[in-house]
Amino acid sequence: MRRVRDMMRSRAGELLKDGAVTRVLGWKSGEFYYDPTPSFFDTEESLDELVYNGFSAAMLSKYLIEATKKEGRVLVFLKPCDTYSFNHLLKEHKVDREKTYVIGVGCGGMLDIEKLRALGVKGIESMEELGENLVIHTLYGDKKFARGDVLLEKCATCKGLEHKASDELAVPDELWEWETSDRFARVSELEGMTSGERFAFWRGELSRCIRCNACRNACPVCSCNKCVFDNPRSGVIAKANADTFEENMFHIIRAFHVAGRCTDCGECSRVCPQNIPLHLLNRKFIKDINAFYGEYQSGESVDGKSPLTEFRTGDVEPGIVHERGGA
Amino acid sequence: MHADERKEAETIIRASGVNVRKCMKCGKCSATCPNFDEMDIHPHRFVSMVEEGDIFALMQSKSLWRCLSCFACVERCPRGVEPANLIEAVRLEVIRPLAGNRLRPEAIPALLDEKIPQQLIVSAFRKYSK
Amino acid sequence: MQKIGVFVCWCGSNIAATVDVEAVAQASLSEPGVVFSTNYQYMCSEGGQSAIRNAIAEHGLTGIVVCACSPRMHEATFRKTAAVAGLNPYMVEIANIREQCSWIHRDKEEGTKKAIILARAAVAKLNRNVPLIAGESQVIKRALVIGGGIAGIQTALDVADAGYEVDIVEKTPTIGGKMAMLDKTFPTLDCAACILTPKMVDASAHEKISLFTYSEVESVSGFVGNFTVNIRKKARGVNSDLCTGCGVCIEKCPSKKAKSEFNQGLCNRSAIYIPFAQAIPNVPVIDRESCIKFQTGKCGVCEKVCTAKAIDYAQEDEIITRQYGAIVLATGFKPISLESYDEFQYNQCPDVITSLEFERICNAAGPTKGKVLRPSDHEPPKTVVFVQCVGSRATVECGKTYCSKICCMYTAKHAMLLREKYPDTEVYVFYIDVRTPGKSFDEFYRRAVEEYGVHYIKGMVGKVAEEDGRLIVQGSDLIADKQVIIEADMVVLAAAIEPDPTARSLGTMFTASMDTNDFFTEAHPKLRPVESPTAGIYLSGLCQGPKDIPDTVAQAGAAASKVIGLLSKDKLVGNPCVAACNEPLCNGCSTCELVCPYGAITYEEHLVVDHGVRETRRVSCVNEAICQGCGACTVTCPSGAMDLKGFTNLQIMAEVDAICR
Amino acid sequence: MPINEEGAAFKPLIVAFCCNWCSYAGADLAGSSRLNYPVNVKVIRVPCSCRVNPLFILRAFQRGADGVIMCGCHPGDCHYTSGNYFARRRMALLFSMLDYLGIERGRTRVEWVSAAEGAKFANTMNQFAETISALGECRRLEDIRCVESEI
Amino acid sequence: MKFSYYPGCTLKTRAAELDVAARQAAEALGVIMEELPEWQCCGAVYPIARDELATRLSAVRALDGAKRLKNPLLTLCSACHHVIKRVNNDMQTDDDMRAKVNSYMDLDDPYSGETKVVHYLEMLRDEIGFDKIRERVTQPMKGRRISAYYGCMLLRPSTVMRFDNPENPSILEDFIAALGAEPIRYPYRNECCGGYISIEARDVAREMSRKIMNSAVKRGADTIITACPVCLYNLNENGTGEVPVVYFTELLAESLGVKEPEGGLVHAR
Repeated sequence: MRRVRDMMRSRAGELLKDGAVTRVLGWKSGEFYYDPTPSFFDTEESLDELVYNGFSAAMLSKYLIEATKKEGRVLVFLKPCDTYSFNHLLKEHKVDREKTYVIGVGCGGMLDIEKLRALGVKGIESMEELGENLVIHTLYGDKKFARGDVLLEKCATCKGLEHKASDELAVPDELWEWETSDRFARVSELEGMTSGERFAFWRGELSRCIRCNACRNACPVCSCNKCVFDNPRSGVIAKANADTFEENMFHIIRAFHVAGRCTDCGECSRVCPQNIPLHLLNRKFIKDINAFYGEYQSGESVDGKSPLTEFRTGDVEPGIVHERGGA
Repeated sequence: MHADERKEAETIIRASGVNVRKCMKCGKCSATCPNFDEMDIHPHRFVSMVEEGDIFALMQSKSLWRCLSCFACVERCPRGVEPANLIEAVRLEVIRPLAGNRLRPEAIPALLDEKIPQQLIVSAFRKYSK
Repeated sequence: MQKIGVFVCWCGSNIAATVDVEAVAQASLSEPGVVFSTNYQYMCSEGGQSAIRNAIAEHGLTGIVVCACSPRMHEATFRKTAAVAGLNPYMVEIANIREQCSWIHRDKEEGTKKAIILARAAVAKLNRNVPLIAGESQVIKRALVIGGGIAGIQTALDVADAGYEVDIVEKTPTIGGKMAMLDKTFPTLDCAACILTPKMVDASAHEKISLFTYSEVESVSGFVGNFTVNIRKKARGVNSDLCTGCGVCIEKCPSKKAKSEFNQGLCNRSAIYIPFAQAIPNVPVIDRESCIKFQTGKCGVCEKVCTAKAIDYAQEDEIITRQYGAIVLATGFKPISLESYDEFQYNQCPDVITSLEFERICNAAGPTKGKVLRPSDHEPPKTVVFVQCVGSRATVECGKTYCSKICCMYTAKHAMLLREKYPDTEVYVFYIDVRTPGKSFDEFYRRAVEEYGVHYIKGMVGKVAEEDGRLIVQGSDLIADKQVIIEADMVVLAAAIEPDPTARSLGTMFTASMDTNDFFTEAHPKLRPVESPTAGIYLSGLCQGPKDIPDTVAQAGAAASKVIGLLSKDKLVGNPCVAACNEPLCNGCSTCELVCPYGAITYEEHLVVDHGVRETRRVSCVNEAICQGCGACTVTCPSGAMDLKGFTNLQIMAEVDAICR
Repeated sequence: MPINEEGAAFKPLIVAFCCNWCSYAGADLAGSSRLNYPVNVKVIRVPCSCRVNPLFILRAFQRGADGVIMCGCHPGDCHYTSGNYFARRRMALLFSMLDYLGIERGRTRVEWVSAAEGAKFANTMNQFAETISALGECRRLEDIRCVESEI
Repeated sequence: MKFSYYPGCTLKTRAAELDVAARQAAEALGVIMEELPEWQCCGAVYPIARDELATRLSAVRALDGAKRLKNPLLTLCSACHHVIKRVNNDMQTDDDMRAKVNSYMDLDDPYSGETKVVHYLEMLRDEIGFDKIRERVTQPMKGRRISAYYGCMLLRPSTVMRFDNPENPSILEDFIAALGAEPIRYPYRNECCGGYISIEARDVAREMSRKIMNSAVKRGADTIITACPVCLYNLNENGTGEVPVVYFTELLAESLGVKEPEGGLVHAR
C-alpha cells in the first residue's frame, strides 16, 4: 500500500505541476490513525500529507459532485469499488467527466477497525502492511494479524479488483489479492428464516437507528439535491427520530430509492454508528434483480438502462414472491 | 372412449412430447411422407386420431411398421407438431408388452444376408421389439 | 383553505336504496374544507346541475365533490357544469358510490359507512388539488405521408382535397407501390394500372401535394401538431427540373444487366432507369451499383446523349427540413423471403415462382408481355400448381404466425385468369382453408371452381422435385386421404407477406409501437384502428396488418379523416393532468426520460434558484403537449421532483389516509 | 373467521389501486353486474399502474391497511403501452422486500384486470379478502402514533 | 487438432472401409482421431420417446467420456451422429431428462451437454476447410461426375442437427468439388431410401432406392457417395446397380493419395 501511496504522491505532484489538474482529491490523516479523511490538495507541497493505507476506506467519488461544479479539473483517486460509484454518478449526470482525472489505485482490502478493536487493538500509532500480513504498532506494543481476518465486510465480499473507469492506474504488481466470499450468503440466510424471525431481526436492527443520516450522506447514489425526507411536499418528511418511522419506513424507502442503482459499495453499513447491516437491504434488491431480470451490476458501465427503467414483456409476475420457496 | 384407451392416449401424448392441438390439419406431413402408399393410416391422421383418443385402431395399424423414421414430416410441419414422434410412441405402446414384439430373435437368421450392416439389425431390434 | 361543496346523488333508488344519502351529506360537512353539502335525486339531471351551479355561486366554492356514479360516466358532465359556473373544471372530484358501493353491497348501514369514507377520500384529494389549466399548442397545417403506395396516395389525396398541404415521402424512385405491380384486381378483375395510375397522376398534379420520391425520413422531433422532420432526398444523378423524360439515356445505357426490381428480377434493366412506363415522376434514376461511370469512371454515355443536360453525376443527397402537424405511416409490405422453403425448390428451379412474380408474368407490360411463359424455357405451361399458405400460419421459426389474408383471393384470381387465357391449361390449387370474407369474394372463388374448372385440392404440398424438365409436385389430398403427385410445368407459391423492413426503424423514430410481427399497433384494436398510440401518428394500409386493396383504401380514407380532424383545429388543448418537474428538486439524472413511453421528457440547462443558491443545472422538462399523464416518471424519480398534476403524491396519499383513517 | 377483541368478526381493510383504463372500469363492471365483494375493499383510481409509488403502499400499511392490491391492464394492453411493465418490476421487488422484512406474505398482490373482467375483479377481491382475513390484522408496519400529518 | 473418435458398431465390421479410409485421410490432414476408450454401441436409432431412458445411456457415456478427455466427439456413421447429437441436445435442453439420466449414471460430475459433437464432414468443412483440402489433393478426380446421397440422419430434424440446409444441402457437393470432381445435384438426395425397411419389405426399399439412383444417374452421375452404412447397403443391394455407391471417405483417402484403389474404385464387397 505504501508503494501505491508513493505512486499517488508523485503522479499527483506532476499533474499539479504541469497544470493538468487544479486540485487533488485524496485522503489525509484524521484525528486517529485509523480514520484517514477525504481531503483536497491544491499544492505540490501539501501532498506530503496525502495518506493511503488500509484505513482509507472512505470513498471519494461522491465528493466530485460539488468539486466538479468549480472551475478546473480534479484529480481523484478511485479504488476499484469506487469506480462503480463514479460510473453511476456519470450516468446520472452528477459529475462532469471532462472535469475529472481518474487515477485508479490498487487496493489490498480495507480494514475493519471494529474487528481490530474486538481483537484487543487500541492506541494505534502506525502500521506495516506486508501483503497478507499486517503488523500494527500500538502504544501497547506490536500486534500481528492475517489481513484476511480483519477486512471490512464490504471487502471480504469484494466485487473484484478491476477498475471500471480510469485515466491511468497506480497498481503495483505485487499487490495482495484475497479470496472473497459469497456476498449474498447472509441474505440467503435471512430468506431461510420464518417471516416472524425476519421481522424480529429487522425490528432489532432498525430500532437502533438514530437518524443521523450518515448512511444517506455516504451513499454515492443518494445524491439528490434535496432528499425526499427533507421535503415537506413529499409526504414522507421526517427529519428527526420522532416515532417508529425508522423501523418501518425510512430504510425501506431509502433502499427502494436506490434499488437498481445501488452499486453495492457497502458505505452505508460501514459508516453506520449503530452498526446496522443496511447493505443487507440493498443486496436483497440486487439478489432479486439478478434472479428476476438477469445479472446486473450498477456502475459497471456508464451506458445502458438500469433494471427498473426497462422491462421485458415476459418478466416474472410479482406473485412469484409469494409462490417461490422459503418461509 | 374406453378408459384404457384414454390412458393409452395420455401415455402417448406424454411419451411423444407432441402437442396435437397445434395441428392445423394442412396435411403437409402426409404430403411429404416417402412411404405414404404403404400405410393404412397416414401421418396426419395419427395426429387427429391421438387428439380424439382413437388409439386402439392406431395400435393395429400397419403404418407402425412402415414409418421409416426419416423425420421428413417433422422437418416440414409448419407448426412443429412432429407426427413421427406420435407414431413412435404408439409403436412403443404395442411392443412394450412383450407379446407385442414384432421381431423375434429366432426369425433373424432368415432375414440376413452377408452384407447387411450391424446397425440395421440393431435398429430393427430397437424398432420392432423390446 | 378550500371551500368545498359535497353533492350526494340518489340516482333514484340505485344509490338511495343501499346508502343513506342524507347521512353521507351530513357526515361530509365535518370534513376539513367542506362548507356545503346536499343531496338530490338525479345530480346529472338539469335540476341537479343547476343546484350545483347555484351552490358554487352562492357559497363561493373552490371545488366540488359529487358522490354519484362512476367518474367514467359523468365526470365530464360535472366538469362542464363547474366550468359554466366559473369553477376550474379540474376542481371536481367524483366519489363513486354507485358502481363501487351501492350496487355491490346490500346492507344499508355498511353501504352508508363506505359511502361516507369514499366521500371523505374525494374531499381529501380535492383539498390538495389546485386549479389546472390545459396547455395549448399550435397546429401546423401540413401532413406527412410516409409511403407512396395506394394507401399513402389515397390518404394524401383525401387530406389534400380537404384543403391541407401533404407531402409524400417514398423511398423508391416512383410512387405506386406494390399495387402498380399487379395485373388485375379481385373480385372485379379490373386492371390495377387502370385504377391506380389516374390516382398517381392526381397525386402528382394536386397543388396541395408535394412528392418526395427516392427519399427517406432521416429523423423527427416534436409532437402532435408540431413535428419537425428531416427528409433525405437521395441523389438520383438526374436533375428532375431539367429532365424531359424522353428516355434516350435509358435506351443508350450500355449497362443492362441489373435485375429489374419492378419485374421481380424476371428481366433486366439498364443502370439508368425508370421503374415502369407510368412511373411518377417520369424521371430516371442512376443505380450507382451497376453504372459503369460510377464503378469505373469511364462511360458517361447518358450525359452525352441527354439533350436537356439533366444528367448530373455530382449530385449529392440533400436534407430537407419540413414541419408537419400530423404524420401518416403507410409503409406497406413485402413478400417474405423463401430461403427457408427449399422443399419447394424456389431457389433451385426457375419455374417455381412467387405469386407476385406471377402477377408480372401475367401483366401485358411485364417481362413476357402478358403471355404466361415458363421463366426457364419460355414455353407456355400446360399444368400449373398453386400452393397456398407458404410461410403463413406457421409457428416454426421461418414462417409467420398470422394469415396473410390476401392469398386465397389472388390465387383464385390467378387460377381464373390462366384458365380464361389458356383453357387447355390444367390448374391445381393446394389449400388448407379457402378464406373469403369480403363482398363478392366467395362468389368469386366459387366461379374459379365452378365456371373455370380450377382443381382445388385440400392439402399441402410436401415436396417439389424437378425431373426431366418437369416439376413433380407431391402433395396431400386430405379429402381423398391420398398422396397426389402432379407433374407440373410451373409452381406458384403464395408467399406470406410481412411489413416492409423500413417500418421498424420508423417505428422507433416515431415511438409508434409495433407488435411481435412488426406491424404497427393501433391505439385501440376496435375503436381507434387508424391511430397509433402516439398522438399525431396515424396508420394507413398494410403496415398495420394484412389487408386487401378495398380495405387498404378504406383505412387510408379513415386515416385521412383523422388527419383532417386534427389539422382543422387551430390549437390543440392538452390534458392538464400531465407530469410536471419541480426544478429545484430535480437531479437531472435522466431516469424519468428512460421510462417515458412518449419521449415527452427532455433535458435543459436552467438557472435554478434554490435556497439562495443560484446555479445552472441540468433539469428535466416535460412537454405538456406530448405527455399523456401515465405517471411512470413520477415513481421512477428518486428525488420526487416529478409529480403528476391532478394525481399528485400528496393527493393520492391523502386518499390513502382518508380511507385508512 | 378470526374474531377480534371486541368480539366482532374481523373485516380486513383493503386498499385497491386501480388503473383508470382497465381495472377501474373492471370494478365498475363488477358493480353494474351487481357482483358482491367485501365492503372494506376501497378503490383508489390512478391513471396507470405505473403511477403507484411503492410509497403509497407503505403508507397504506402504515395507516392501518391489512392488505394492498394493485390492479392494472393486462401486460401488453396498457393504455400507455408500457406502464404496467414498469409497475410489474417495481411491485415484484417491493413485495419481495416486504417479505424479507417479515411482513407476512399474501398481504400484497398484483392482479391484471381488464375492463371486461368484472367477474374477475369481484372474485379477486373476495379471494384476497379471505387471504387477509386468515392473516388477521396487520400490525407490523402500522404506525400507531400516526395521526393526520402536518402536510 | 484432436478429437475423441466414436466409430460405432458397423464401422468396426461391415463398414471397415469407411473407418479405415477416414483414419488414413485424417492422418494425412494432420487431424488426430483418438478412439474413445470403452465405447458402446449407440443403439442405432434415436429413442424419440421421452420416457425412454436406458436407451439414451450409451450415448451419454460416450459424450461424458469425451468431456472428461476435454475433446470434441467426432462421429462418422450417420446413425451414430444422429443419435449422439440428439441425445446431447436432450441433455442440454430437457431438464427432466438431464436430471433422470444423471441420477441414473451417478457421475461425479453430472453431464449436461458440454461435449461438442462433430461429424467428420463438419470437421472437414469447419476445422480444416474445403479450400485446404483442395490444396492437399494429389490425385484430383478430374472429369468425374459424382452425386451425393445425404439420406435422413445427418439433416433432420434441422433444429437439432444444425448440419446443413435440410432441403438443399451442399456440404457433400462442396466436398466433391474440393476433390476435383463435378458434383451432380438431384432433387432426391435428401429423401429417405427406405433402408430401415429393407429387412421387412425389401420391395418397398427397392422402389425407393431406385427412384433416388435413377434421378442421379439421369443427370449423369458416375458414382454416388454417402456417409451412412445403411444407405450404402440399401442403394447397393436394392438399387439399380448402374453406378457404384461408396463412402465419401474412400474418395477422400484416394484423392489424398493415401490409399491405393483396390480393383478400381469399388473394391470387392
